[in-house]
Amino acid sequence: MNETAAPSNEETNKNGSSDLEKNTTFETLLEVHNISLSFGGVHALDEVSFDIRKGEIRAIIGPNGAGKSSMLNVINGFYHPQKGSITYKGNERKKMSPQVAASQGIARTFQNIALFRGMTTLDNIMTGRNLKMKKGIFWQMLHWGPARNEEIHHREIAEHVIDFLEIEPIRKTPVGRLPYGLQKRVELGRALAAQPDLLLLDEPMAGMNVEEKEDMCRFIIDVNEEFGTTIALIEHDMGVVMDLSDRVVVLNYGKKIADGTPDFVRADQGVVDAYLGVSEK
Amino acid sequence: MDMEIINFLNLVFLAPFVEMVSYPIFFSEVIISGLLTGVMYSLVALGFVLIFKASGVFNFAQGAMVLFAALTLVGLMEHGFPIWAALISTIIVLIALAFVVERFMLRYLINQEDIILFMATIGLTFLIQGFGETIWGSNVKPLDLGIPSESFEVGGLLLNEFDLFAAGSGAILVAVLAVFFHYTRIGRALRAVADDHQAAMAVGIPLKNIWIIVWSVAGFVGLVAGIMWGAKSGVQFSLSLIALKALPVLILGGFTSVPGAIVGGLIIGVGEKIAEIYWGPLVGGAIENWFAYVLALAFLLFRPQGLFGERIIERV
Amino acid sequence: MAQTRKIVTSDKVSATLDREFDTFPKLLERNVIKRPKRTAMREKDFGIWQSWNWEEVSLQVKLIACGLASLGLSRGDPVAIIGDNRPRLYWTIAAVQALGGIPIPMYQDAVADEIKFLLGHALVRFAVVEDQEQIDKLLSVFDDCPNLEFIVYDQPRGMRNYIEPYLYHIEDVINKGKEFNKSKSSFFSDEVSKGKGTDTAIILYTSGTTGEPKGVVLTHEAIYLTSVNAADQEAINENDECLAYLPMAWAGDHVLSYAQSYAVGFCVSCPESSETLLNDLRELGPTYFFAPPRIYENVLTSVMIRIADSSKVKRKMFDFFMNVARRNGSDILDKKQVSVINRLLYFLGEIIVYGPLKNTLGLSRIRNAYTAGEAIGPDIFRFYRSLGINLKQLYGSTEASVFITAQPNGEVKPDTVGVPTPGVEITVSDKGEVMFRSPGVFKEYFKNPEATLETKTPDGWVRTGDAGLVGDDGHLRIIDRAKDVGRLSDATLFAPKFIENKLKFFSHIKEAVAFGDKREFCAVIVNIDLEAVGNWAERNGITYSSYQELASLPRIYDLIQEEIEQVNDELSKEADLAGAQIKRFLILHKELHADDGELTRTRKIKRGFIAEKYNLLVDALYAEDDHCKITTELTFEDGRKGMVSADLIIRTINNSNKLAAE
Amino acid sequence: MFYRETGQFKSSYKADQAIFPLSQDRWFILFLIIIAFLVIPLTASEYLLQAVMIPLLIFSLASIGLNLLVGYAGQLSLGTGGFMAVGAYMTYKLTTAFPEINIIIVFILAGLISACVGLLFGIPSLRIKGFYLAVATLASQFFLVWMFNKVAWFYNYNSSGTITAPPRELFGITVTGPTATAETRYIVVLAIVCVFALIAKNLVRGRLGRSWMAVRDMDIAAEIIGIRPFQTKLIAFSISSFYCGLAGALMVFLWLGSAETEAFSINESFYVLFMIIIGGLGSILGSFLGATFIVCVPILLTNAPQLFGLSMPIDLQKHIEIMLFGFLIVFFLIVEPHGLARLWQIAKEKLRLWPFPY
Repeated sequence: MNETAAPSNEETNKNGSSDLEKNTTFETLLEVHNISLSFGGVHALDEVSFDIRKGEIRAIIGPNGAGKSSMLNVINGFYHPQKGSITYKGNERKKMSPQVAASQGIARTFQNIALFRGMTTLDNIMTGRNLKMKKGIFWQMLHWGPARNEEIHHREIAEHVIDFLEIEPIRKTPVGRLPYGLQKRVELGRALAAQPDLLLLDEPMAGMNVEEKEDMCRFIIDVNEEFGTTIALIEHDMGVVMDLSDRVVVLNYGKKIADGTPDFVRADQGVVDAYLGVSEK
Repeated sequence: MDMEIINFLNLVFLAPFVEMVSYPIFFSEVIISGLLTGVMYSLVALGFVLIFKASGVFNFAQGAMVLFAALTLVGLMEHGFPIWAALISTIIVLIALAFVVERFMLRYLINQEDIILFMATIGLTFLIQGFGETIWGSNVKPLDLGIPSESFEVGGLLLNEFDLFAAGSGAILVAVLAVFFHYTRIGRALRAVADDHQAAMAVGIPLKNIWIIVWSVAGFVGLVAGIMWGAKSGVQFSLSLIALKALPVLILGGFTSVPGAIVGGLIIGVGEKIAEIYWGPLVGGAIENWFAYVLALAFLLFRPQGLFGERIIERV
Repeated sequence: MAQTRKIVTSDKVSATLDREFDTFPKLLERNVIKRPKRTAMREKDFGIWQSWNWEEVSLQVKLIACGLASLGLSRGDPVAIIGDNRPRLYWTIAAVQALGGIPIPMYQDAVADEIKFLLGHALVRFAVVEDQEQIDKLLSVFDDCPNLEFIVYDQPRGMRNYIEPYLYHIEDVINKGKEFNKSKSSFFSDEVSKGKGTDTAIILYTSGTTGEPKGVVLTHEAIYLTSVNAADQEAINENDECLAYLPMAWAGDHVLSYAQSYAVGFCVSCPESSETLLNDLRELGPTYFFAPPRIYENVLTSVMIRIADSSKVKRKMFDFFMNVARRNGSDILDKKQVSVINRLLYFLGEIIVYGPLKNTLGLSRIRNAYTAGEAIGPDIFRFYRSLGINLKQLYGSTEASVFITAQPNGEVKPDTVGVPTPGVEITVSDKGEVMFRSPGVFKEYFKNPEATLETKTPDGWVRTGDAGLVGDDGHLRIIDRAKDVGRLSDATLFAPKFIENKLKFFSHIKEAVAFGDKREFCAVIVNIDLEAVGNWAERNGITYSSYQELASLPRIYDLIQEEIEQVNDELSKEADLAGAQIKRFLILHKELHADDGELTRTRKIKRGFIAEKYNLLVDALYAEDDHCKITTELTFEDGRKGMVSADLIIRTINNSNKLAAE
Repeated sequence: MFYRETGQFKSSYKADQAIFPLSQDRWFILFLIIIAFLVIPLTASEYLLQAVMIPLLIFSLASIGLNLLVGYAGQLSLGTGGFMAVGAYMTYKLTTAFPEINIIIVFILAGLISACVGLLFGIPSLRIKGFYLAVATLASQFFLVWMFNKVAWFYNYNSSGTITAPPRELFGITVTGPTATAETRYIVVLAIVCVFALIAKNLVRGRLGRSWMAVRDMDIAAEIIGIRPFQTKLIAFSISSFYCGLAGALMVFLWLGSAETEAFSINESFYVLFMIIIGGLGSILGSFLGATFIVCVPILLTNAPQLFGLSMPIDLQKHIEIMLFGFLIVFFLIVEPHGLARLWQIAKEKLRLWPFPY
């Protein structure tokens, strides 16, 4: 367990693991420093530090209960860590509500799908635009003039997302009726609609069959490359992680045990132990 | 002008307390009668809790069941049944009711959203009420259990035998239920169901039976409550309204907690009595219709899950 | 010689060419003048039907043209166009024609090798393609195509990592065009006016049923005249709506979705994607519809399946009214005498069944619907007509710029393909081959004079390669491919296509290949229709795990055998074909597919190729044994190849009908 | 079956987002509106208007209000009666205090006041959910009714304790008070209901509506995509209360003519709740259907015995009626828990796919 609290980009340099990456300028988008989080007595996260660079795909892996989801929840302000600091877009923030996080360009998807089941695919994606819509209740009542123009403007953006994710045929289907794989896709769409700077994906491929996984991988890469969106994702499927991510941080029992490029991490003894320890889930 | 304000403040924040201290006997009498009413509330609330615990149904019809139980009992007695026979047959009727409800209503509404089930029980309320009154008529019926209701004095306190009896039997019932829940197989099963239905299966009792049982028990509790209230103020439509008085008890005590229902009932009972006696006159009285709610509400803002309700942790 | 032969022509006279507008780019200008604000093109995109009027279209065409010019496209340059029906690809055709270039649309589902051949054969310099998929194909063969210089793509999706310098996004081309146009504002109009009616408008490669594809060279004149002639006969006008969903490389689509649209001025719409096609069809509701028989078959099959799944009452009602329709529908459509009571019944049916049915199929606004390319099943044909859908047969070929004959309203018969369209003359050669002469006749086969010679006689007659006969009513009737018509060893006439079609008229049979030339009897290899048969199996409680298993089930064999016996029955009634009834058959374990070269891209069977590929089976059919082991290669969707092996049952049919015939 | 969608394609989002994208629907609605505005007033009897049409419309308005809160925002409320009372009493106070103000404006103002009250009683939704909240809303019900009952100021200290609609004019025609004809009152109610139904529809198909549904379906997710649940719920509470208040005002001024607090008892709340459940949660159309159902059923039940020539003592009849009513509710919830609107939807789907099952 090479437990270290040093800012991880130093560390990765030290490990010489930052070879050929597409963004040569290491502009740090988000940095978490010494984050500790506990529920009652349980330590979900313990002194975890790492950074996410602009435009990279950052994977967070680890055995079950390693605190991966908690980490995401901390990043987007749903949990408030007892210790540690988060620096996002250069300015540090102690406590922050999910709304603020969202309005600052952090969007996410969930481990178990959290779509609005009663609404259609289109409406779900439109909710992703809510923050960007400004017209007051009065105009909405009339649904005319400015309000309708705004509605149409955002509909266009939503439609581009739909086109991007190739879900045209289910545009007006209530998401409750969709198969699992498609629901995952719609959820991604909802997050994309917000045009985030930082996209958090919590096990985007959980429970998918091979083709669905391939599709999802393609979409994630496309998002990252076409919109330059920075992505932090949790994933169990090692293969996927290794293909997708530029850098990987490994958590185990709430502690960081490794951080670096996929190859570097794969080689790391601590990681191997951790995974053998839980018989590779 | 200022005078008025001062006067008002005095009336609200000073005078009542002064009164309490200066007439401690009266005050304690108020408290006791509050407690006694509280027991009644607890009984009704208990009915709610039982059903909610076991089937997750917010059974709005509990009040109607109280009325129905009492009506049946009195009705039978009017037809010359001796009290014990009347009691037994009433209980049988209630069990039958429970069966009918399960067979013709709950069975079809399993895994509907809560609100649907809730609505259904409101419908059931109308159904039971209408049924009861169609059969037994809606005029006020006195219920005499032959329990003396003289008042007597203990250390300057005026006490009413009947009230004590009521409180006593209430207490006994609660005790019985507690035993039932903790030491009998069915009781444990019922507790299990509350957590999850699979568990109930594991205990080896089919869900529908559990529901029948629990609705019967609730009916029985309702019967006791009905007898108490009925003996006090006659059996009539208004009985079904005490259900509304029991609701704040629920928020206070938590929908799923038996002790909560009891303690909550007592708090509400005492609270509203005091409020009524000492503050009521200021605003024209009759505030106990809503005071209980405001009390419960104020309380909720600090403890959303009620007195004994389990804490809810939100996860993503 | 030719004079003695009987020549049939249309009573209508052919249109003449308006010198001022003798090319399609010029026709585009005419539309801008005549109907500038009228919608010219639609595409279902981002959830709605994006629309362009003629003005906007001509602007786009202009910019694309200028852009291509700035890339160095010059007169006579061939330009490959590959992709689904997309407005920009259609505009590219016009743009290329405007510059005097030669557009060459290619089938979007063609595999890299096929495309490589065409690119090489036509010495293509420019390729304008739809998306990454096509790009990848081109790049895989780029080095083998020395002439290919520029590749332009429409959809940027997934293209960001392609650094090849010769790749251009069409937006960039259009922007170049804007610049170019600023500097040389008169360039475009000059180029357009340089065009002449006799110039080559387009080269359409016919996926020849045998050998290499041939590039049919068509002039503006030819296409224009044929288009307007057909339009005249069928009263096609600018108010028509048509859905462009057939391969752009197919003559039919080119003439409908491009030529006739430009000539007459109606609006053409492109579907959102192939998955949403039926839905888009339903939304749009075309008035002018063109499809090969299989489309109508598929639709009918799906209708029957869905009806079969509906409630008993509905089924009863449906059957009842379909009977009414079968009895009176076509007559009412043809404005023939029908009793009042029947008219009433039909009217009722229209409200309760036909109307809604047509509506859900998206065919309720049809004024003219055509089937062509192959013979259509009489039942299918009647079904649509009885619903009041004006479905008609049409006989045409790429060499004729499509239209040769068509069924005029009121003269529709299931077994003919109609009378010559204005300006067309047809005749039947001594060998029984249908020949035609028309203003639409193609100029030549591109770089293939000998083929040109053997198809096109000096006096302008073109061999169709189809055996047929002209009735006294002037209606043409096609029996078979001329070269396929053969004789059994006992010299009885054997028309395989004729038999195959009769078989394919059964919804359960997707494809059939008949053998018998110079053999002692006729035998067929059958290809079952997975959807239809699968459904039949389900309803009869037969379980199966794969196409292969389904195809091998005895009960399926029984099903098919029944149908074959029916065919034999019909054959026995045809005086000169009664001899060639089907004796033995087998059901193939895999679907015949174009990727395996068994079908052409237009889904015509390549008999020769199949006979060779499955020679084992064929031999077995003519041997005594009742089964045959075989291993074949097949290509998956993604182009990977694999092997399948199976042991196929062979059935013999005791032809009792044969006796009946004699 | 009656739908002919072929050819009804949309070439703009404006057209695609219309309330009634299909022309057949548009014609149908137009037809209904004509019937409602022209045919009914000219033909209907006093009884039909007073006993059926007017209450039907008023309750539709109330259920729209409640549906916004329960059906769309997912906040179960039992306080409808209370808020209706606020609307009614405020209208009374305002119009008696300032007789010169146009009655419509008074209605709106009263609505706004009840909106504020609603906002107040919505605050608990910050902490509590589901049934806890439902019970909490009962507080508003009881407190408000009690208040209007006890505080004489609200009914201008009159001895009877009732509020009575004074005559008020609109465009020179008396629309309230004893002299107003049923026809005029009907028309006014109808007009108001139409306008506010439209507004409601616009709200729910816009951003606000989506936020509501988001909070309803999964409040945590909503929070994380940047919707403020508390704010959203409060807006729902106040807008809902506005509608209920307005309905209450109309009820007294354009229907009953005068009322006591009894008219706004807990039973009102339940009736309106019934309406939206029967009609269909989360559906404006459903609100109308539900109201129609709940208003008409009792009328049918009361008239049923006469139809069969039976005569029974009034109270017995009343009891049977209650019983049947309860039975109907239960029965309905079992048969179609998602209400008439869902039935309508299914029927429509069937018609669109006719003659196919799918």
